[in-house]
Amino acid sequence: MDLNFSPEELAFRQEVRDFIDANLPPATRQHLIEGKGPTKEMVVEWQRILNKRGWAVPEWPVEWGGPGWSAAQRYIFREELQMAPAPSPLGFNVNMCGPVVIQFGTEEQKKRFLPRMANLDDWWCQGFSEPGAGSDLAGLKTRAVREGDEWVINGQKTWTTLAQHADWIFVLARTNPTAKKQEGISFILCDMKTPGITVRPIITIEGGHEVNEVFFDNVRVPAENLVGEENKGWDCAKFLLGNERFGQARVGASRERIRRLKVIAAQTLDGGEPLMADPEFRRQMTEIEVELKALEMTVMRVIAQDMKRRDGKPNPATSVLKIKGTEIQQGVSELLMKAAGPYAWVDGDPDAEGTNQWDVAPDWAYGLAGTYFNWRKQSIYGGSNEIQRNIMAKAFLGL
Amino acid sequence: MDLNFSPEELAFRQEVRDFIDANLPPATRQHLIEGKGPTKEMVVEWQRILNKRGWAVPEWPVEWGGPGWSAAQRYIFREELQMAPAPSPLGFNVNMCGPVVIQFGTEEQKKRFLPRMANLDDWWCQGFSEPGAGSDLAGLKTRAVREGDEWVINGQKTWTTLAQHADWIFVLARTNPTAKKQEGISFILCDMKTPGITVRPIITIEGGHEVNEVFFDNVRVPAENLVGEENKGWDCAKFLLGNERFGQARVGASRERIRRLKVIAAQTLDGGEPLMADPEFRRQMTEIEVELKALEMTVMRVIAQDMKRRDGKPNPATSVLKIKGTEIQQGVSELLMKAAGPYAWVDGDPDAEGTNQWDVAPDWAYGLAGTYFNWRKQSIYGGSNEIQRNIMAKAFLGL
Amino acid sequence: MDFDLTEDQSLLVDSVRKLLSDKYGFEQRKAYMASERGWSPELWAAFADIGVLGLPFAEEDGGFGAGLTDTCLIAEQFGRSLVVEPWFSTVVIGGAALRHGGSAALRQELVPLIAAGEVRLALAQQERQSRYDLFDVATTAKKSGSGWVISGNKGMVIHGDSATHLIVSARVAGGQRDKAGIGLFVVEAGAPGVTIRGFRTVDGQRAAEIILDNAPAAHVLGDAEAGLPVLEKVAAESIAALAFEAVGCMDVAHAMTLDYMKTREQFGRPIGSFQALQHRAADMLVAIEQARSMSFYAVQAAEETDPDERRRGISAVKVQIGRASRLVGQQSIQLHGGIAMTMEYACGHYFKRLTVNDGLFGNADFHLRALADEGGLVRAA
Amino acid sequence: MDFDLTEDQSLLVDSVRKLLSDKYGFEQRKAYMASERGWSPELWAAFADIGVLGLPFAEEDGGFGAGLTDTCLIAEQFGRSLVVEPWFSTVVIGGAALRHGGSAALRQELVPLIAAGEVRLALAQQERQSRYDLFDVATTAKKSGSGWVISGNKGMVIHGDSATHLIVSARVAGGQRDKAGIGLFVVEAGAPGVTIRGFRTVDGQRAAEIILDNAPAAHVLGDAEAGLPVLEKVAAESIAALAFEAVGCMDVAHAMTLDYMKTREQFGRPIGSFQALQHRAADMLVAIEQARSMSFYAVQAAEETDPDERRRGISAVKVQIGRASRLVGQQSIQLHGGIAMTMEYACGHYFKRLTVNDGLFGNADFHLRALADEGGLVRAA
Repeated sequence: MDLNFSPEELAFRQEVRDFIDANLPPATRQHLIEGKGPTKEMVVEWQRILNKRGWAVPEWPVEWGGPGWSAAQRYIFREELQMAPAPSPLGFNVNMCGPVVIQFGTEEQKKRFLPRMANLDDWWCQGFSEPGAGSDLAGLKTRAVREGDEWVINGQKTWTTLAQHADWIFVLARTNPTAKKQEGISFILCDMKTPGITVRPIITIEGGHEVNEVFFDNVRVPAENLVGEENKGWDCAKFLLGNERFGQARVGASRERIRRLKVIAAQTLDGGEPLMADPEFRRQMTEIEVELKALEMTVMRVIAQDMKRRDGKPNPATSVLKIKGTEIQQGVSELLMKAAGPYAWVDGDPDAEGTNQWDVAPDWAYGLAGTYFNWRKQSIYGGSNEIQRNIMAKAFLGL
Repeated sequence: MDLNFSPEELAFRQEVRDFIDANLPPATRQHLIEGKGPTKEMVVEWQRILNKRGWAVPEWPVEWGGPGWSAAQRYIFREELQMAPAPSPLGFNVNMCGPVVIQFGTEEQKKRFLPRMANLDDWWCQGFSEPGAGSDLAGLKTRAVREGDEWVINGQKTWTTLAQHADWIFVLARTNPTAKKQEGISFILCDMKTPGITVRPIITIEGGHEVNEVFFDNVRVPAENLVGEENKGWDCAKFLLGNERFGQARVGASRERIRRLKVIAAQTLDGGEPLMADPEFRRQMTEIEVELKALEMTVMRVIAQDMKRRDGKPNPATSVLKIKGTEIQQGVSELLMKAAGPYAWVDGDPDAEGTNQWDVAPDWAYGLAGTYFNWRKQSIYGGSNEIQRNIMAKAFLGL
Repeated sequence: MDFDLTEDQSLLVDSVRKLLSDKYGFEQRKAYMASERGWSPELWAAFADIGVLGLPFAEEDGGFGAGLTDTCLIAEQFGRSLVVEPWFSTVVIGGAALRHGGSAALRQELVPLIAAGEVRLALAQQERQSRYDLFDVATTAKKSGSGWVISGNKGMVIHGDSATHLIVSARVAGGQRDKAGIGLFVVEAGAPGVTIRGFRTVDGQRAAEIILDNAPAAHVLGDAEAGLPVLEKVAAESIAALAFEAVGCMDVAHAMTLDYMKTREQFGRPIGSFQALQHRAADMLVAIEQARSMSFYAVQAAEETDPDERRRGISAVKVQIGRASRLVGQQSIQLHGGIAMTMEYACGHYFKRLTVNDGLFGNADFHLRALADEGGLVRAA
Repeated sequence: MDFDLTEDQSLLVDSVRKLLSDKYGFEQRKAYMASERGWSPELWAAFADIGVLGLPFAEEDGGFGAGLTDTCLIAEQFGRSLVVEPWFSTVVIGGAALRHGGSAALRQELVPLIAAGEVRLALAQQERQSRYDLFDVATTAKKSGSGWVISGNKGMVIHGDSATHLIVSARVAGGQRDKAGIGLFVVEAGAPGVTIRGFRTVDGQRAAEIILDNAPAAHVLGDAEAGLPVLEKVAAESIAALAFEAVGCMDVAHAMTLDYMKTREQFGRPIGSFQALQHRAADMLVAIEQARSMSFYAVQAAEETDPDERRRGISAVKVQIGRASRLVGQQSIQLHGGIAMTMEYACGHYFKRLTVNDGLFGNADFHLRALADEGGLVRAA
């Protein structure tokens, strides 16, 4: 047993940290420190900087531009980005569609799409969820019918994150309506400019526009845009979802938020003293820090297993990452809101200038309630935490 | 809306309090303050004192010795006993078997059994639970077969509380094995001295002997010991269980334990200061106090409804009493154990002299871990808290 | 002991309920919020008509002489409909300040105008450093001729942008955190030296930042050096009303969740048939019933005459209501899933209001600490 | 990074596992506990045979030179079987004191005897007023000729009634709660002035109260005025082993619960088919996996050389393990129902051990406060 990073891994961490310090645009970093989501421009700019360095697609094989890192290095890289904080390479491109194309796509598809994904020349989005198919993804109803050299797609997707920025969408559509639920589904790529696609914003409870409905009305895409075999799209979906072993743990991101919380709590008065002096506030914060430390070790265990044997054997630790990762993030967002007290309640566009401009309220308080509201989604999406418990009961407990 | 006790009710409370102060044997009170269960002798002595005053059977009609109190008075009486602390009149006699005999029994049964129940001349115990029928009570298997003027009973009961003290047991037995689950059950009274009855102790995890297994091996009891109609015993059982609207709320008992906790926390050092000075300890205690205050008001709501209209309409507040009442009692028992720190861990007979006799450890610490362990039962028995949630989902939520 | 409504209370609640069911659907409310003011003058007039604006004031002052319970019953109904008009700031908060601090002359001047919907009040108490301490006041009041002038910054003044009269806490004497030396002053919104910037709060209500620069006070409420006891009484009554409002919000959020659980299908069955979700819904019911019980206690506690007892009781209320609001708010979202995360669906609005409700006059954490510091509710034997 | 066992570790664990599976069934353990000593000399000899008594000591002292991880792996196995022999007090606690505080001469004298099972140690540290503060010491050590004599009362000395040698914390200088001036002394159990009264603890282990009345110390461990750093190191290593022990207990309690859920039928189906109970069991798994992760961290933290860092890390371990132990212990009882409330069923014994485990060297509440007071784990930006 060896529970530490190797000297090489520690050196790699320093290299990543130095690169970020030297290359991350300061305005982007400041924007993220303030708890705001990065703009499209910030994401694109930073991913191209990473791509130039050869770091935009850590999980991809070397032949398609991957850096050839170990699982530990990939983990370190991701954590350092989150802690900086810096935008992560766009997940839809890098962690979702890219790996599916690499695994299931034709040589031609790879050549056509992968380099543009890596450089964020195309912004991708995910067309999986539907109004009637939430936790029960395979219940989807969007239809794709083959007509000559084209697929004709009709239906509706929802919760499509950042579809408003997207150039392309990867879609799960039913291509055999008579087959069993999972068996008649295909994985198809669509140019968002194709006639018949309509994007309608969904405004979330805090007022933000992150997700969308995407309507398909006789959308015709070339037959060659099918990835993998017809009616085998569920394999792509499973591969895509199973690929994400650490995504929602976000240990680095939570650590960054806790640091922010500590800065704020040192400046904020509570009972005439800094909030940091309140034992109850400290207790709540420390409990989360402890849980986060355990989660970090849990992530390490999964990485170590991955490095040793990629046998795909399910590791119960993996199931913990989603549940605890999201609970921790939600907990920190709640503490940040509570730290701001009444001043968290100013509403408005979180990307606009702070509206507490008269110095009656602290600038940093702005938007913290919105983030708390918005982050309730974390225990819902990506397989709700209830679904995770169902999975655990089946896969690990034999119940 | 009037949320207060009337002046008459307040005067009644004072009367009860004064009576307890004047008549409760001091040794009994001290025994209970130290967190020990009352001995059989203490229970009998005190119930006879109450009976002499006409207060042993608050829920019974006046003709059978009840005091004719309102629901509010009954509540006040029960609370004052718990807070004293004093033993409550024996529930098996007074709240369980007695009301069933009053409701379903023959005149002869009433005359024969009720006065002795009230005076605790007979100690009763409850023969409901069986090894295979826990939460699913109606799944019981004990058989009673009519042979001439007798019932012949065979089977096994379990979790029979204080059967070792009992003179009589009231038994649910299956008298029609072919009928539907609830429909072939009868309610039968058995003298514990009847040949064929064997009582075997169950020692619980803290080492105490409170519950027993009771075996019936061709136990012959007179036919006249059937209460109500043959095969209608489930009505008696439902009546008995439904009768208990407040029993597990035990607001007075929890308040008494919190008082005790405060006395202890004022004497105990933690970090060189009294434990009461620790914000975290105070927080945990205060959270329970707040929940208890809400529970007290919830009890009041149920009482007020009972006083206004005994329409038997289910009140969602009732469902809260079991869940919150037991959670609070368990919470206080845990705080008491934690207050004692390592000194809670001395094992032994909790009714014996304290073994911390060298003054190395405080006397009061003795037995607190045992009570914590033992009180885990509270969320299990009387319809586990999970069963309560099932009931709520069905009865009030329509799910 | 009787927890049922009196006949008068039933009539009052029915009239409010009818008005809200006609005029306060989700889409109607959205329109009120989208208007420039952020609330509806039409509804405000209707509130005046049915008498809920003059409700808690003495009849001799021009009010309807109703008790705190009646006010709380309205708060519960307003919670059920997430009313955004400045009723709470005017009638509950401002009304309490006026009743407990105002002279007879001032009451007789203002109450008829409040009852008629012409005067609206807001309490300007919060300061940047004060957080939840009512006595932490840096804003100053200085004698000027026969009156007072006020200077300082006030934040998060609920409905401060629509008030005609501001009730301002200001320090007449002592240090910033002294309990003595605080006065409550009535400052007209249009007075010189008053600058008001309104904004929307995350729960769809309005609030304002207010800068006072030698603004003249029109009146002082009671003893100019002993305003804190009045402020504490105001907080206590407001907290009782907030408790009822929260119960109203929780009831609706829970009911919406149950409806959704009965109709939404996943894996071929209504999600309400899944036991894990049923138990969650049952836990919400437990929390709501305990909160409802505590809201009844809140009325008792707010009317307690001993200030220490009152403070303890009111803190307990805040703790219980805050805990329940959090659980019910969060779980109503979670059990719905994505749909409740959208602005177009009502459930999230209840969640947001419950979140803000918890923070008004000190959140559950604050009151738990306060109560624990004062020795809790149960006296040691 | 590698969380797998080395080949040596696997062999060690296998040999322990085999011994325990042969000799430590539930009924066998009951017999050991029922004996006069409360534990089994036969097993003690067997532990000596397979080398777990001399495990952590340096080879040059007569031990096997194993690391803390190896000790922890044994603790996990011993947790799985609820071993009641004085291994933890002798090898983990006493062993750490000897390794970190003992002179070479003392180590070479005692270690071979410990490894052979002839010497057993116990740490007499707890006092009535000290609670969880290692530095709160009223017991005194006074110079007497060339040595020391110790006077004072020590409570809850784990396995104090079977120890041949007591390691006693005593004050040489300073006030009762001063961090300096504390010495660690070895006192032979049979020395004059030593009175020992053993008793059983609620988890079926043994402990003792010990009164020292001018008892002569056979040795002093290190600097007689600077024993606290050694004591802290002892606590840190003990806490790491306790973390592994707890994980072992939790694993078994969880597995028993799952087995029961699969076989126990209610309402005509196995209770494990009820989703609400499935989710509870899943939550237990989450807690156990997080605890397991934290136990790995515990080894890192205990070996940290900077004492402040070590203290913070070890406190975090205690918090996480304590929280998990409580949840898993309580829920394993609850999901079983009544059966687990009985002495005859093993599950309750795991619950009791987990409860006591949490309290050893400070419970989760204590360490959470300590960690929070020291600024937590994450450094502010």
